[in-house]
Amino acid sequence: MKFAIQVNEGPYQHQATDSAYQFAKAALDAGHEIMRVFFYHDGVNNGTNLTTPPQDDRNIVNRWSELGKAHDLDLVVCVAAAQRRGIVDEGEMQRNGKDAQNIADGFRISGLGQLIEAGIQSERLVVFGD
Amino acid sequence: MKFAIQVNEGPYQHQATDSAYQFAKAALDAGHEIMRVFFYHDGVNNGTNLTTPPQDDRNIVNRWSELGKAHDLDLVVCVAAAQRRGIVDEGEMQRNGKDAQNIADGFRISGLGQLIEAGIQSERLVVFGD
Amino acid sequence: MSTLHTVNKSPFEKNSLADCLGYAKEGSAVLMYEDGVYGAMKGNAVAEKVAAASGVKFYALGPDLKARGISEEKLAEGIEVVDYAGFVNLAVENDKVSAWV
Amino acid sequence: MSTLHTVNKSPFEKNSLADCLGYAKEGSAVLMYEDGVYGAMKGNAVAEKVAAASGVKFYALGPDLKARGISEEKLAEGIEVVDYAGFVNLAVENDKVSAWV
Amino acid sequence: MSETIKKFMYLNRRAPYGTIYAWESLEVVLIGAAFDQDVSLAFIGDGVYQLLEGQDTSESGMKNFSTTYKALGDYDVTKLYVEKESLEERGLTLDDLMPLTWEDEDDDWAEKDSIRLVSRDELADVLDDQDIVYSF
Amino acid sequence: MSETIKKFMYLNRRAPYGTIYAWESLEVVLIGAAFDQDVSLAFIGDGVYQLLEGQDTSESGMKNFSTTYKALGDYDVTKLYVEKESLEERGLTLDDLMPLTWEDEDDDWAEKDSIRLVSRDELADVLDDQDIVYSF
Repeated sequence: MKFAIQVNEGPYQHQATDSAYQFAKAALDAGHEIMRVFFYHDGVNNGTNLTTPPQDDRNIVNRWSELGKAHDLDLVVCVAAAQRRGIVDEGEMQRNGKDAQNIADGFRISGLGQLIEAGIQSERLVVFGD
Repeated sequence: MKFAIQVNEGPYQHQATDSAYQFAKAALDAGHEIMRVFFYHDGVNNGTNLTTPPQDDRNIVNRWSELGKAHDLDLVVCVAAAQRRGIVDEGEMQRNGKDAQNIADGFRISGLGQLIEAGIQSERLVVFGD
Repeated sequence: MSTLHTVNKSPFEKNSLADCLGYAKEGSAVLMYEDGVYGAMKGNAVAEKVAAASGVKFYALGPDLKARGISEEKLAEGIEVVDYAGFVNLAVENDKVSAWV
Repeated sequence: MSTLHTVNKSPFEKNSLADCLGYAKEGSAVLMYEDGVYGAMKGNAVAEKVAAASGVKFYALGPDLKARGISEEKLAEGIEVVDYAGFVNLAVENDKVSAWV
Repeated sequence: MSETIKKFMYLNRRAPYGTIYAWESLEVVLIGAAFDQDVSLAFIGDGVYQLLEGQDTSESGMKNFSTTYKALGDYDVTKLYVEKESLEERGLTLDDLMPLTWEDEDDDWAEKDSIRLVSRDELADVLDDQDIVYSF
Repeated sequence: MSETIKKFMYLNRRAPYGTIYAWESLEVVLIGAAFDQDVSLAFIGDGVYQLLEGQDTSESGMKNFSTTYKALGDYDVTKLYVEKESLEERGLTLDDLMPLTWEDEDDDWAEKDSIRLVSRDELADVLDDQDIVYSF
């Protein structure tokens, strides 16, 4: 079955992104397809490459990057939400005159249309939030 | 009177940082002292210089930077919380082998001891959160 | 000691106001702000609980009432409206601030 | 159409479970996970409401129960424990998922 | 007409301003309007507060997005379900909400109400009938 | 001894794991223990869930921080107030909680309970007596 996943909260503060990750992993393990993971609201903060969590804790950002790489996942960070919260890729850096970018491996920044498209093209949308 | 302020949520998602800002401004306008604003939990995300909010909306990060500059405020981002969420200054960048820093003007990264000290030295601690 | 209790969540969504009222002693103040201001409206299921808290003075933050379209005539009796300067004054006048986040 | 309702908040802190129960029709499933699993415990003020929802099947996520120290004997009757794979199956078996975030 | 037409429900259960969910939900609705799906919005619980008339953020410094609801009709978003029980519990009536209307092209551009006041049971049926639910 | 000794209260009203507040609150308590203040913790509402015995995060991938509560005694954090009404409402008793103790140096290192079961009214008096309240 073809899933889409929406993540509304950032790393560590809420369990939402942990649950979304475990759900995604279980779905892939069961042979399902995940056509997109859309990071919205504070969820865009999962896409920063600047975290350094304690060694005895899970690395939430890297975990997403690795799952994405292993399964060729489309990890999309909402551009409007990202601009409010400071998640920046090469293009956004240039467009907004920023000194740095911080997008993590395997994530891409795109528009809200990707969330609607995910709703249309997937068979199930599962939302994880606060 | 000598105030300390604690901010537990990041920009835009929750009103907490807006309320903290308006409270701080009103306190300063009334001639009170704010000995420290301590950003904890997702509150550390107020200290990123990578946001580009829409032009018709308030710029939460810049507003803190400007208030800090005008009143020589001590805007402290908790290091432990910042490492989990990806707020990085020059020192953290080097220590953790990151490619970029993103700390906003007027903010500094420091330890939780600064929050305890704020509790001891201030006459009132006011907490803003979710 | 007198305490300023602050409540920033809607009483219909979260338990913050209810928790706070269990601890607000006589002579203390409760300030409703952000989504907490919905607790200051009259004619809803919460108004009775607020009215029953004896010896506690209730305040609501004007700018947050306005943002949410709550005019003063919609407020329950006994609620005093303050602005941010009034919030600061309440923090000064009481011995400490307890946030029911 | 059958719906999988998901509830991830404690019923004592937020209104999510109560809201959800107002909309869970006969034949639908309710999955409690994250802090929502506290709603699956027996002997508390919420258990009655859950028991009263007729024709609705309740599930609780095992990994979240374990994390919180809730052993199976502490669960209310009629709650079925599933793991993440079971969560995925519930999403597949029902026609859609409605998240009461 | 696109190949798939789905019934899209945007479920709004939060008050405005205290959190950004109400506003960022509207941003999805506006973008989604371009996709020619069968769109509904539901306002239950504190979500009904989003539609209160007379919102004025000038003193709080927040962004006032309440006028956007009035523009939804122009985007062909015309089905806004408001739960009766949620209004009552909060001491509100329809008169406290913004008047929201749309012009019906198939009925000589007659102005029609976008807000549909429904009971919880009725809304449960509407939700049951949806293909997809976006929760905010 | 530092010049000022204040009564510090850490007020815990949230369940563990669903949000990080419980854990980051503990991090403040541990750092704060070095400052020689008069420290208390209160667990009310869902905060009492933080102390449930037998937490095991191996299957959820979260960080298990529950053992940290057992270390608080070593940091001279020995006053943990647990509200009776909150336990009852949740169908819990003291037996469901981790045993938390400290060794009293002034009483021949006798092992004493850190958890103080108090009624809401009693706890209201304790809160009233504090100089400063950190809310999590």
